[in-house]
Amino acid sequence: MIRRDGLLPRLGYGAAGLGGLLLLMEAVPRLGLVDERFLPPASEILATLAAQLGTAELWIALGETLRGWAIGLALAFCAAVVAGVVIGIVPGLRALTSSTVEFLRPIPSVALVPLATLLFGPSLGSTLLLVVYASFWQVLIQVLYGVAAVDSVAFDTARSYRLSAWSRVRHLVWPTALPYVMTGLRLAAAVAFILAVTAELVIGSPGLGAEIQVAQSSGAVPSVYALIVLAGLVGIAVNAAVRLLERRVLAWHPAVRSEVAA
Amino acid sequence: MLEIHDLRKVYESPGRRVEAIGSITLSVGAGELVCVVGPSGCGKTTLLRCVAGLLPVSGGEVRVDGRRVTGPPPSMAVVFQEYGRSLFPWMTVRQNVELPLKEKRLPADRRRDLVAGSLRAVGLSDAADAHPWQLSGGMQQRVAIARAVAYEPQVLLMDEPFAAVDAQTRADLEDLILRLWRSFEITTLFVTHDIDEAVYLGRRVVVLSSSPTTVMEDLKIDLPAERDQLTTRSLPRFGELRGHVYRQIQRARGHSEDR
Amino acid sequence: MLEIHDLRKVYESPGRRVEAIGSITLSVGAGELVCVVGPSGCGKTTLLRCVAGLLPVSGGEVRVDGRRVTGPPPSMAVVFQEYGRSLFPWMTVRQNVELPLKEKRLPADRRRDLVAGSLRAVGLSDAADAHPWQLSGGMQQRVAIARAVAYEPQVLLMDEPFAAVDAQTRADLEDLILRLWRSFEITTLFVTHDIDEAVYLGRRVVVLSSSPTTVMEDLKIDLPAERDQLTTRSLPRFGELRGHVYRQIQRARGHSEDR
Amino acid sequence: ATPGQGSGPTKVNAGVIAIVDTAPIHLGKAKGFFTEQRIDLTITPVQGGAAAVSGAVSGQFQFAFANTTSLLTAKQQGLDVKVVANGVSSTGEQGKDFSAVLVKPDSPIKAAKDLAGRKISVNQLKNIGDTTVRASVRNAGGDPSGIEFVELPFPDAPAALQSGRVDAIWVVEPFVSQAISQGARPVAWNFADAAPDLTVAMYFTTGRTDADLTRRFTAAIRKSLEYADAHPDEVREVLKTYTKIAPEVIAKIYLPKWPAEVNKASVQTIADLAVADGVLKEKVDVSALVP
Amino acid sequence: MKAIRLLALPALLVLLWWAVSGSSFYLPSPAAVGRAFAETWFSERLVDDVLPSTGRLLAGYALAGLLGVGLGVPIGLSRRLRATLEPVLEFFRAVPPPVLVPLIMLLAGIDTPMKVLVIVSGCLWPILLNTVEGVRALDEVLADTCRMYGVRGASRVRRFVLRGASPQIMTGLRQALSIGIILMVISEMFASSSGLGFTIVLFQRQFQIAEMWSGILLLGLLGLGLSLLFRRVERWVLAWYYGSGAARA
Ligand SMILES: Nc1ncnc2c1ncn2[C@@H]1O[C@H](COP(=O)(O)OP(=O)(O)OP(=O)(O)O)[C@@H](O)[C@H]1O
Ligand SMILES: Nc1ncnc2c1ncn2[C@@H]1O[C@H](COP(=O)(O)OP(=O)(O)OP(=O)(O)O)[C@@H](O)[C@H]1O
Ligand SMILES: [Mg+2]
Ligand SMILES: [Mg+2]
Repeated sequence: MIRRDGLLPRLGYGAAGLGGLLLLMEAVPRLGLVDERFLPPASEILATLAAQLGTAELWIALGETLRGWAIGLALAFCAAVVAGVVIGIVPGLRALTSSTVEFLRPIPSVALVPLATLLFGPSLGSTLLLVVYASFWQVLIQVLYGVAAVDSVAFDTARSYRLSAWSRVRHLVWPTALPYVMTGLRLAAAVAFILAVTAELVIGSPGLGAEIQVAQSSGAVPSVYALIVLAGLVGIAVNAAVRLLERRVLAWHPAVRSEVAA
Repeated sequence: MLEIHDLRKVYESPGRRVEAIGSITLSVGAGELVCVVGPSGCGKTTLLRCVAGLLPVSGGEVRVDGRRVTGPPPSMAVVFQEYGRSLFPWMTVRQNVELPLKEKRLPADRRRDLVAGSLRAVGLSDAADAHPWQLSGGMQQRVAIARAVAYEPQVLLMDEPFAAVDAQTRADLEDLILRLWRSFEITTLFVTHDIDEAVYLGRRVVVLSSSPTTVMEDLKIDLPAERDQLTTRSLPRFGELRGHVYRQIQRARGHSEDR
Repeated sequence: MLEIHDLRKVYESPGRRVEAIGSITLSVGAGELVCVVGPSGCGKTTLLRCVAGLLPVSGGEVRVDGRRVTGPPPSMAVVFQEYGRSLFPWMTVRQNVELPLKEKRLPADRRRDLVAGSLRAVGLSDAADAHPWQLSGGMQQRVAIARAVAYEPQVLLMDEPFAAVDAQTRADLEDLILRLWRSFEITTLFVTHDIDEAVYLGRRVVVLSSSPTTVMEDLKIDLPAERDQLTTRSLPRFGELRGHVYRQIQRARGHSEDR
Repeated sequence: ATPGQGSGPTKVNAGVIAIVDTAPIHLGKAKGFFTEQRIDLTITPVQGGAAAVSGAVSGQFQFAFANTTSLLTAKQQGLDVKVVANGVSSTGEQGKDFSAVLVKPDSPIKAAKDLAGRKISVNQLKNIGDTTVRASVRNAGGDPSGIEFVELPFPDAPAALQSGRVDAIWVVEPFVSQAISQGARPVAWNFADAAPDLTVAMYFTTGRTDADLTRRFTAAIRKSLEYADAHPDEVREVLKTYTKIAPEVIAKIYLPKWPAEVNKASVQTIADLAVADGVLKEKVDVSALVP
Repeated sequence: MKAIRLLALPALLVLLWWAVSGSSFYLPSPAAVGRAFAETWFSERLVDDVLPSTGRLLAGYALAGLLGVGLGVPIGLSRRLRATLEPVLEFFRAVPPPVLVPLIMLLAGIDTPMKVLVIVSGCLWPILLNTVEGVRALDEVLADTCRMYGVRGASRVRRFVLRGASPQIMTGLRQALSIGIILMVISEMFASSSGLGFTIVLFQRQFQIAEMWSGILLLGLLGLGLSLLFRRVERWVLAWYYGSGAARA
């Protein structure tokens, strides 16, 4: 049997996709579809980015952002998984919490800025509050749906062999929910990153967002886009990492199975 | 050991109401092996699920070991008709079989022995490290059987457990069940479509009518206790019993078509 | 109609390599009914999937109607061993049966007739508006059969299609298949575990060895063309053929245990 | 913590927006004016006046920088804010201020009067921008009531102007110079129009900061303001450290004025205009805000 | 009984809020917020701010739904397409909407289309990702059944792919609903002069804290209302799923 798409061809396709995007970003301003002053061509953005990558400041800022991101994401993920599984399997709890969950979910993190500054000021704490608040729901909803996806025959099997609640969670509920959770993780990773940047942008705690804010209010358009591109690149890297993780933990899943062996 | 009294079950869903079980009264003594046969869709699976405490009954009651069943009773193992869905795809065959044993907190070496023994008994020693979806239908079914066997239950419920295996394997598995049943006196309720199998295995064969289901006949199988694929099956009495059950099922089905 | 030449199939997954089919060469003439038997896990399902063009072969080739199979050929119907998973849970029984007919762009009234006819034939007229998961295992299997029958295929592949139904229903369905096969000359490849069934239905019975699988015997069934559950099965020749096939499967299995 | 005489420097966190207006505090810090007052100053960039006020009220900042209207609004809402020093002032000179209303080069709008009934962008609605732009129009004899203000951050305004999404934009430096160099045409210098030597923004504190620290901070910031006002070249240098404004733009921009004293009359004018325009609900007593 | 279950936790939370409120200017008491709520929203604001915002929200949500499912199905079905587009999509997904807004403004102006696009730019992702994953995880036997019986093309997508992936698509739609509300607020932070989000931000800037909280309360209620509506639809669309035992809930 032949593997149809190995890792390398896959990278090739990805590179082709990104190349296409770059071409588009180069062409749009060059052809005058939008003014070059407001959307510089890709080459200029990349040059600016390259120049900035040479400065320590940028790396420090990126490090700050990633720290807030990582801590916030980890907190939100763990909390949401625990909460989701508990709500999902304890009967009645779902009905009890659903109205509150649905009420709290659409409250934008940015609206919590006053509360965050009140509690923590422009520090990591504020960033964390916003990051955790926003990404928590992403994972929670995915976990809730994932828990609901447990196959009834498999569930009956677990019951008839009298698996304890913990075993059921570990051996049945969790693996079933895992594909949903992985999607949740991917969603939350991006949202956490976005919120980390936004929090810095709005509250002014140091990091990539603060850099963007300063660049924006200085009218340094190429810098702004360079930073945005950097944010995007971080997103690609994070997604690649999650995909890798997924390949390991979901090797048994039909979606991943068909990907590995053609 | 197993008492089923006036069990009734109605499935109700919007736009469809199925009276799956009209009324079943039945008891299985400790260490008895009872086979259940009946036309397709008559409620055998439903009966088994009610006994296993997996399905709330609509009326009547089920008692296992004197206690009324509200949830799955301890040390009962079930082999589901949907064997494929009852295996966890994220675990290997070995892990699937071992999981309930871990739950019983058996020591590791005992677990290893039980798993290896039961997989050998169903002829799957080679496939221990495969995942269920890498196996053929019959192999999956045998994994489910191995899991039940390794569990060393006191009560064993099996729902057409040999439907997906070839004749020879089926005979081997039948003898495996007989052997286990004899050595450990496992109370067994065995649903099958194969009348020969029912007569060969059962001390009693219960024939269900088609729905709304009742017990149409509760037949004592007066064959010698020691059974053997060749000799038992060639006894004239075997042929008689077989023919009798066959006619009963035909009656059961006819009965449904009269409705 | 169906030519299988030196078909080979190896499943490869990280850490596991299964040579499911060693080499199979087999041909089924137009309008012929061939039964395939073999030990559990020998590769029957794999063979069927290769013929259906659902699985890429590792070597050799399959031709249907002279054309090499690379994807599912037109007007071929399959009844899968995993009947439960092959029904669309969001459709009613009727919709499940009707779907392929819609794809064939049959007019609505013709579709209605075909659906009603095939559901009647498998005894499920009452359940037309139920969803598959509201049915018993045997009923689900019959829906899958009804779908294949209604499709009016030229080639019909069936993978243990009667595994989940009771003896009487099974006999009825066997006769249904024989009837259809005779009236429409459907080329049929029929996988079964039931040796009696194979001999009763098949014009030929192909016995597969256990894996790496080859054709162990290709047996012509020299019973009268007109078959009947009572008379055919009681012919002495029937018993002989049956015994022969049984011994062959035993040999096939033994062969695997020698490995 | 209130350090006595001779003990170590007091840690102070100041919430300050990173724009041209706040150059003095950065310059003063660099010059050591705060260290002289035994203040260990941390400058935290904030996004705007509201964030600065919340930060100060919640105790994150001992001092912060916010524009006049934001402070008036905060005061009116009963927040405990108190001005300690001037922040930034208009130059008062037409054509040479750091804030202007710009239009496209070929726009039919020739003067402030023509802005009546147009769509004008401001960075925040109901703030100093719309109040002063209205004042410009009114002073020029137009009727400001029909103006449609939309909110657009300064950086995005020039693009919106160019693509014709708005008729005019109000921006401050460096966007004034940038847009003018790209062909935009100023039609009103709204800060200069609103009041002579308008106090645009101020440094403030809250009641919880102790008097001695306030006194020392005030001294330091006043010194910084005076120094900055007197040394525009050093201001242009310090801009390169905390903003990302391109050097060629820095060389050209109009710097604001940084007098040490708050022009209370101009603050009162803004307060009155704000009430007239409905930005503030009722008259504010400016003396309570600016001691 | 159902009402009790629905209201027990919220009641508890309000009590908690009551206990801690008043300690700070930024945390007014429930009573103050309730009063502000009545004064603020039962007025012409309902028509001038809330309704247009909700309209944009629904438009953006619907567009994101179409786009997410429309893109997700082919991406989920084709491994090559997935490999090609994933990095690009991940790139845009990681860009914070607030910094994306200027770009969208360049392309779509500053009026309603821009705001709708901003909403789309946020809602799209959960729908797209879930659709892709749902399509990838379709049952193999069903896929084979389709191939055998010649169920192809549009019919395959409609009758098999969309239905089979619908549990996961619904998860995405559910996620997107609340994200849509959040993005509605963010979109109105730019180039606006009205709208629910704008009003909340304005209250915040003008230190009308009770009013601001009442706006947040309204957002929550809006989310709650929409999600109740959503659940209705979901129960209907996924009736087979919850009935079949493919899912247990
Ligand atoms: N979940 C369900 N919802 C509604 N009706 C159901 C459900 N499960 C089973 N039924 C109905 O109950 C009846 C009995 O089903 P059951 O599965 O017990 O039959 P069975 O005897 O096991 O049949 P088989 O031999 O075909 O497996 C059938 O008519 C079936 O349609
Ligand atoms: N997806 C798969 N990946 C790896 N191995 C597989 C896969 N499917 C089947 N096999 C292996 O191929 C062999 C043949 O399987 P197949 O399903 O064709 O058997 P079968 O003859 O249909 O058996 P049964 O009668 O039990 O259904 C088995 O050993 C099985 O383990
Ligand atoms: Mg059954
Ligand atoms: Mg098979």
